[in-house]
Amino acid sequence: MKNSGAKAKTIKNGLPFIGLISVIVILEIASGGQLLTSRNISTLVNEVFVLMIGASAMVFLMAQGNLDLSMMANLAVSCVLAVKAAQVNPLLAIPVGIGVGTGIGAVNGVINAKCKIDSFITTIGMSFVLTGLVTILLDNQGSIAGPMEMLSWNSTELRIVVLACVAAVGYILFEYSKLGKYCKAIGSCEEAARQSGVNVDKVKIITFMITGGISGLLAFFSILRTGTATSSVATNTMFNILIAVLLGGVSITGGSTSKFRAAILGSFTMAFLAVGMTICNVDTTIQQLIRGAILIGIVYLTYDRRGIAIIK
Amino acid sequence: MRRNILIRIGYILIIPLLLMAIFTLASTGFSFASSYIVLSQTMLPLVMAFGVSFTFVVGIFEMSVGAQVILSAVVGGILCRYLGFPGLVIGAVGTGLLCGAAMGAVYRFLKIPTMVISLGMLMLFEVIAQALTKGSGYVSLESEISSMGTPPYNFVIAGIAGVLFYIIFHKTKFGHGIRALGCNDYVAVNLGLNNNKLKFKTYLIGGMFYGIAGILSICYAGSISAKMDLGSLSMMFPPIISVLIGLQLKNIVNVFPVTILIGAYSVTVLASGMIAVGLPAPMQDFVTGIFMLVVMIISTNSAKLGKLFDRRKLLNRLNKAAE
Amino acid sequence: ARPADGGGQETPAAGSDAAEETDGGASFSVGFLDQSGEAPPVVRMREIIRGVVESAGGELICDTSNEDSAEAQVNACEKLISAGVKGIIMTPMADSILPSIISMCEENGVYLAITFRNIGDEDVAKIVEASEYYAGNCYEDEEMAGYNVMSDAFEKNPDIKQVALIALAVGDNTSDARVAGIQKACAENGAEVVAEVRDIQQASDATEAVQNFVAAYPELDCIAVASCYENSAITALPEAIKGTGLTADDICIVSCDGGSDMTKLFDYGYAISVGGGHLEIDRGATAVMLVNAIQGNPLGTPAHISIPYMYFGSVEDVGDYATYVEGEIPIWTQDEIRENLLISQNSALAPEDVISYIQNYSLDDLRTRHADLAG
Amino acid sequence: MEKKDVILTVNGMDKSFGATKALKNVGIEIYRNEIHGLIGENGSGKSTLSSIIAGMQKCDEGTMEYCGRPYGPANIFEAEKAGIAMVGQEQNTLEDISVAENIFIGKEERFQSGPIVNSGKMNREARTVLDGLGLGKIKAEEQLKHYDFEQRKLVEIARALYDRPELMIVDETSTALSKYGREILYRTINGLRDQNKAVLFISHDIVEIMAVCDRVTILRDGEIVCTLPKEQYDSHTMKQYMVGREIEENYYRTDYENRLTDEVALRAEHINTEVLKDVSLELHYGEILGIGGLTDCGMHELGQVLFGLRRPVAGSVCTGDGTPLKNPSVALKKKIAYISKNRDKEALMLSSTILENICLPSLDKLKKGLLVTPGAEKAFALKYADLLSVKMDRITQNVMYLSGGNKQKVAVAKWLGTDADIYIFDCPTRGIDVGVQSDIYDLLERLRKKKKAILMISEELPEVIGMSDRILILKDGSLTAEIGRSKNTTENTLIHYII
Ligand SMILES: Nc1ncnc2c1ncn2[C@@H]1O[C@H](COP(=O)(O)OP(=O)(O)OP(=O)(O)O)[C@@H](O)[C@H]1O
Ligand SMILES: Nc1ncnc2c1ncn2[C@@H]1O[C@H](COP(=O)(O)OP(=O)(O)OP(=O)(O)O)[C@@H](O)[C@H]1O
Ligand SMILES: [Mg+2]
Ligand SMILES: [Mg+2]
Repeated sequence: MKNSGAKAKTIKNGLPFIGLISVIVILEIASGGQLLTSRNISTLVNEVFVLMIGASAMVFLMAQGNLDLSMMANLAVSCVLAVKAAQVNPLLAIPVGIGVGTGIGAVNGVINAKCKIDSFITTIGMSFVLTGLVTILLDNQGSIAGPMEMLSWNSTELRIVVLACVAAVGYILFEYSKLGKYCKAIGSCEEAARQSGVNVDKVKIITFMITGGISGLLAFFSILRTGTATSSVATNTMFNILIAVLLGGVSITGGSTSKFRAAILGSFTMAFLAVGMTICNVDTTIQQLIRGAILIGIVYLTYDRRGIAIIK
Repeated sequence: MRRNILIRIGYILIIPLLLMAIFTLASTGFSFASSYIVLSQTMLPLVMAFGVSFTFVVGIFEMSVGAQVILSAVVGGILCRYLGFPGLVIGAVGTGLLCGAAMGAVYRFLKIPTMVISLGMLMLFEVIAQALTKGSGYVSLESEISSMGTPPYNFVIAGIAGVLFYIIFHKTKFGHGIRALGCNDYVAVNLGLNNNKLKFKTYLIGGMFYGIAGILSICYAGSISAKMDLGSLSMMFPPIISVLIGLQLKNIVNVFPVTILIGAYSVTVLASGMIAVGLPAPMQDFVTGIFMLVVMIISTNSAKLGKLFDRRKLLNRLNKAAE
Repeated sequence: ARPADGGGQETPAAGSDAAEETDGGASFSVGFLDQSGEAPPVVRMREIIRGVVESAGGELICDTSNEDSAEAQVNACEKLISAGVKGIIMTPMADSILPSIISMCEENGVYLAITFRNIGDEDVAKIVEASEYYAGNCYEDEEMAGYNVMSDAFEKNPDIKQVALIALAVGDNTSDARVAGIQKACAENGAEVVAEVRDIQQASDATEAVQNFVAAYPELDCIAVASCYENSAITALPEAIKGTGLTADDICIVSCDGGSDMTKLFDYGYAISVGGGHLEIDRGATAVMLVNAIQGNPLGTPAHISIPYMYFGSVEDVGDYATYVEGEIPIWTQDEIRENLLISQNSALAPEDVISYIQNYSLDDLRTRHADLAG
Repeated sequence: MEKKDVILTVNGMDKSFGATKALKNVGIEIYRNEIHGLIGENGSGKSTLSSIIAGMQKCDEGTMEYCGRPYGPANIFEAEKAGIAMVGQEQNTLEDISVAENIFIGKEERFQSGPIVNSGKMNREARTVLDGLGLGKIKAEEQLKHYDFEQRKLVEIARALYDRPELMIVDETSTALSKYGREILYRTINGLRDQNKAVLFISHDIVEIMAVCDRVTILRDGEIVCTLPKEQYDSHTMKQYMVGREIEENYYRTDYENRLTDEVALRAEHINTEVLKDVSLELHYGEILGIGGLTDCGMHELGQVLFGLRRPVAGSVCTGDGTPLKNPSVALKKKIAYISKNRDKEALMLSSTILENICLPSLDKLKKGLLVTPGAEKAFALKYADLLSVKMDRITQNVMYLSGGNKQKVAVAKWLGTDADIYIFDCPTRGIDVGVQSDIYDLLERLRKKKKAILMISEELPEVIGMSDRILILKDGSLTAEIGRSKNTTENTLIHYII
C-alpha cells in the first residue's frame, strides 16, 4: 500500500520531465538527427536564455499568485538607458541596466503591494507606460547603437555560465530559502502568511524588484548580442515566458505546489520546440497549432492536482 | 432616497465627464458634441467587456477574448455571403458559443488551469481563423450589411446584449451562482454549487458575447483580419479596463452593464481625446498606462482614503474630549 | 547549366556549376525572416522568394519568430543556420545587429542578403560589406516615396492644410522614413500634420481613427497613410469618412501603401495618390541576389540594388496592378527567372544584365511581358 | 419510556480518505423529538458522518434509512429537499454577496418566474427568516462582509432552518457563538424538538452536551463506542469513552498564586479604534491574562491591535522595552505569537502542508546560513505536530484535509515552535477535544512557569476563570473590570460585568 503510493508519487514527479524528453525525442527523430548536434548547442542556449532567466524570476512571482507582464517592456527601457550609459563607458551598461530594471520593478511592487492593485493590471498598465517611454527616450528614432566592442563580449560560454548560475541560485532560493518559502506561503494564503509574521508587502516588492533586475540583466545581454537598443517591445517573448512557466506546471494561483523546476523544464520545452520546428521546416501556422496543442496536452498530463480542490 | 440615487449616478459619471471636460478645453475640435461618435465607438469594447465580466467575476483568467471575437467575425462573415445578415448572426454567435463550449469542455474534462486553457485555445482559435481566411487574410462584408455596425444599429445590437447581460448577471440563478463562486469557490462548492457546470456555462456565455462582439467588429469597418502569433491578445485590454472600472463603480450603483458602459466610455474618450489634442503615439501609450494605473489606485483605495478621513474626525473628537 | 549544389562546401565559389537537381529533394536551402500571418502581400512576398529559390533547385525555410525584437532576429538567424540554410534573407530591425549576424554567417559559410534596407550606420556597413558572405541589399528610397506621394496630392489639391497621419508604430524604418517624407512635403506646402494614429491592427481601428480625426478636427483636409499592416484597414477609410457625413470634397486620402483593393479609394473619388507595388520585386530581387551568390555568381561585391517605386494615379493602373501583381501571375514566371535572373541557369547572363532586368520593373514592363498571360 | 419514532438510521457505514479510515462500520439511530449529541476526539469522524448524512460527500460502504425509506443524497440540495439540513463548523458563508443570497444559495429557483430571479421577493423572504430567529439587526440585502464572525454563523443557521428541516445537524457551532448567539441556537433546536423533529448536535463541550442533548453517541477512531441516554450521563465516563483512557478530571490550573514577575511584556496605551474605546493594559511576563466579553465587544480586535495587525486610530502598542509594534513582522521579531480566531482564513494556510504551516514563522530559527534544509524542517514540524498529537497521515498532508480540531492544533503547534516570549491566543481551544484541551492548558501553565507572557482571549468563561492570573472584561469596546485570580470568581461574577 505504502509502496504503491510512493511509486505513484515518483511517477507523478517524473511526469514533467517526460513531457520535455518526449518533445526532444520526437523532434530529434523528425529532424533526422539534426536537433542534437554540437552546432545547435549555441542556438539552443540563445533560444532558451531569455526564456529561462525570465521564467526563473517569474516563478517567484507566480508562486505568490502574481505575475509580471511588463518584463519585456522593462527590458526595452533598461536597454535604451544601458546603451546610453555604454556610450559613455561600456562597463556602465551593467549597473545601469540592472539598476533601471530593478527600479521599474520596485514601482511595480509598490503599486501592487501598497496600493493593492492586482499584479496583472499593474504590470499591464506599466507595460503601456514603458512602451511609450522607450520611444520617448529614443527620441522617435527606431534604435540607437551601443559601442561596437560590446559585441565581442558575447559568447556562448558566458551565456551557459550565466544560465547555470541563474538556475542554481534560483533553485536554491526558491526551494531552500526564506524568500521562496515566503512566496509560496503568500500564494497559499496571504492573510495567514501576514499573521505568521511574514512581511508580505516587503516580500512582494522584493520579488518584483528581482523580476525587474532580471529584465535589466537580460537587457545587458541583449546589447551584447545585438549591439543596439530598439523601440520594439518583445510582447511575444513576454507571453512565451509566461507559457513556459505554465507549461512547467505552475498555476497562476501559486501556493505550495509551485516548483522551481517548472521554469527550467518549461523554457527548455519551448526552446526545443522553437529550434526543432524550424529545423524540420514546419509551416508556421502548423507551428502555432502544435504549440497550442502541446501546451494543453503537457499540462493535462503533468499538472499536479494533488491538494488543489478547485482548479483556477 | 431619490436624491441619494441621483448623487450616486453623478458620482459614477465623474471620470468620463472629467475626461471630456479636459479634452474639450485642451483641443479645438473635441467637444461634448463628439460624445455621440465616442459612444458609437464604445459599443464594440462594451460588448466584449460583457463577456469578459463573467470570466472575471468567477475568477477565470481569460486571454483569448480577441481570438474568439475574430474567429466569430470570420465565420459570421463567411456565412453572411450565403445567408445574408441572418447568416452573419448565426455564424458569429454560433461560433462564439462553440469556442466557449470548447474551452469549457477543456476545463471540465482536462482539469487544467484556466490561464493555460486561455493561452492554448487562443493559439488554436488564431490558427482556425487564419485557415478560414487563407488567400486574402481577411473577410469583408457588403456595405449594406456592414451598416449594421453604424448607429443606430450598433446601439440596438449592443443594447440587446446589455439587456441580456443585465438579466443573466443580475437576475438569473446562473448569475447568483457565479457571483457566489467568485467570492470563495471552496465554500460555494461545499454549499452544493457545481463548479464544473458553472464554469462551463461561464465560458459558454462569455463566448456568446464574443460572438455578438464579432458581429459588431466586422460590421464596424466592413472587414476583419485574422491575426497570428498572439496578435489578438491586445484586443483584450480595452474591455478589461472597462470591466475593472465597471466593477469599482458597481459598488456605488449596482447595475453592472451601466457601470461597464461608463468604464468602456471612459476608455474610448481617452483614446479619442488624445488623438484630438494631437498627442504623438508613444505619448498616447504612456498616458493610457498612467490613466489605467491612476484610476485603479484611486478607486481601489478610495475606501481607505475615506477611512483616513473618518480617522481624522475621530481623532478630533478624542482631542476635544481630552480638552 | 544546371542548378548548383550550395550545400557541403563552404567556399563562396562552391559548386558554381553542375550537380543534378536531386530527386525532389532540394540541393540547398535558404532561410527567410518572414512576417507571420497570411495577409496577401505577405504571402506574395514569400511566394516570389520561394519561386526564385525553387527555380534554382533550392528550398525555402521561413521563420516568423523574428518580429518581436532585435534579439529575436539574431536568434532567428541562428536557428536558420542550425537548420542548415546556405543563405539568409532579412530586414534588420536595427543596423547594429548585423555585425553579430554576419560573423555567425561567416563561421558557418552562410550568405546574407538584406531586403528593404540600406545599411545606414557607416561603421556597421564597413564591417558587413567587408565580408565575402554578404551578398548585398535591395532598397527603396522610402522618404522620397512619402515625399512624392504627398507632393502629388498637393499638386492636385493645393488647399490641403490639415493632415492626419496613419502609420506603423514608431521605430519601423519604412514607415518612419515615409512619415518624414510626408512631413517634408507638408512643410513645403504650408500644411500641418495635426494628429496621428499608429499601429493599426484591424479595419475597425481605422474606422475609429477616422471618426476621432473628424471629431477633433472638423477642418481636416487629408488623411495620409504612410504604411499599414492591413490593406483592409486602408480600404475601410472611404466608408469611414462617408460614415461621418463628409465626402471626398472635404477629405482626401493619400496612401503610400496600397494594392488592388485600392479601387475603393479611387471610386471614392478625388485627389488620391497611391504608391505601392515594390514589395514583391524587392523581395524577389533580394532572393535573386542571394541565390546567385550562393551559386558562386555574385551580382556585386556586394551588390546594391535600388528598386523603383511604383506609383499609380488612376483606376486603370490599379486594375493592371491587380492583374499583373496581385493576380495569379507572378511578377516573374519560372521561365523568366531561369532565363534572365539566374546566372547558373543561363551562363550568357552578366550580373549587370540581371540588375537591369530587375530595375526595368514597372507597370508598363509587366503589361508588355505578361499581356499574353493575362489574356 | 414509550417506543420512539426513528427518523434516521445509519447502518454499517465506512468511509476512508486514502489511508485514513474515518468511519468504520458506524451505525446510529436518531429519533424524532430528540436532540442527539455526538461527541468524540478530534478526527474521530463526527464531521465526516454528519456531512455524509447531509449529502456533502458520499460514504464508501453502508446504508441509510430516513423516515422509513432508503436514503442516499447525491448532493446537499437533495438532502435539504428530503428535510435534512446542516450547519457546518467551518465558515460556510460568502462575503461578497448579500445575506439573502447567502441564505438562498443554490435555491434561487424558488423566486424564479421564467428565467428571472425576483430579488425583491428573495429579500423579503430572507427578512422573514431572520426576524423569525430574532436577528432584526441583520439586513437581508446588505453584503455579508459587513457582518462579523458570529453574525455570519447565525446567517448559516437561518439558511439551514429556512426549509423547516425534519433533521438538523449542528456541527461544532457553539464555539463560534457568544452567549447571545448560543441562546438563539438553543432556542432554535429546542423549538425543533418540540415540533417533533430531530437534531444531531456535535460539540466538544461536555457540559453543553449534557445540558442540551437527550441522548449522546460517542465516537472513537471512527467507531461507535456507545449511545447513552440522559439518565446515564456522567462527564467523567463520557470523556473516558471518548479518549479510551483514564484522564484527569480537573484540567484547569489548581493553584491560586499571582503572576510571577512584574516585568512588563506588552503595553497598550489608550487604544482607540472603530470599536475599542481608550483601552490601556499591561501584560507581564509570567502571567496569563484573560480577556473576556461578548464576541462583538472588541476583544478579537484587541488581539489584532496587540499583534500589530491593525493600526489603532489613536494610542500605541509597544513591547516592554518600548519598541512600537507596527506590523506582524516586527511582532515576530519581538517574539510575539498570535492565533486568530478565524482559523481557516487567517491562522492557517489551508492549501499548504502541515509542515509548511508549522515551519513558516520559525524559518529564521531553522535556517543554517541562508538556507533551510528539508531535513531540519521535517524534524521540526514532526516534533511540534507530535507535541500536540495532531492526527494526520503524514506531515506533508494538506491542512485542508484535517479535521477541524486538528487544524486548530496545527495553528497552536506552529507558534509553540517559534519559542515566543509573548503569546496572544484568540480562542485557543476552539474545536479541540477534551483530551487535547487539557494538554493545551498544561502547556499554557508550563509556559507561564517559564515566565512567558500569555494573553488569552476567550468566550469560554470557565476557561478564562480557570486559567488566568488576571481577567479583564471588555464591554462595548471599553474595559469594565479587572478581576484578580481567586477561588471565588464564578461565571456569574463575570457575566455581571459583561452584560
Ligand atoms: N477530505 C478529506 N481528506 C482526507 N482526510 C480527511 C478528509 N476529511 C476528513 N479526513 C480525515 O478523516 C478523519 C475524520 O475526520 P472528521 O473531520 O470527521 O473528524 P471530527 O470528528 O470531525 O474531528 P474534529 O473534532 O477535529 O472536527 C480525520 O483524520 C481527518 O483528517
Ligand atoms: N471533500 C473535501 N475536500 C477537501 N476538504 C475537505 C473535504 N471534506 C472535508 N474536508 C475538510 O476536512 C475537515 C473535516 O473536519 P470538519 O471541518 O468537518 O471538522 P469539525 O468537526 O466541523 O470541526 P471541529 O473539530 O472544530 O468541531 C474539514 O476541515 C474540511 O475542510
Ligand atoms: Mg469535525
Ligand atoms: Mg469536529
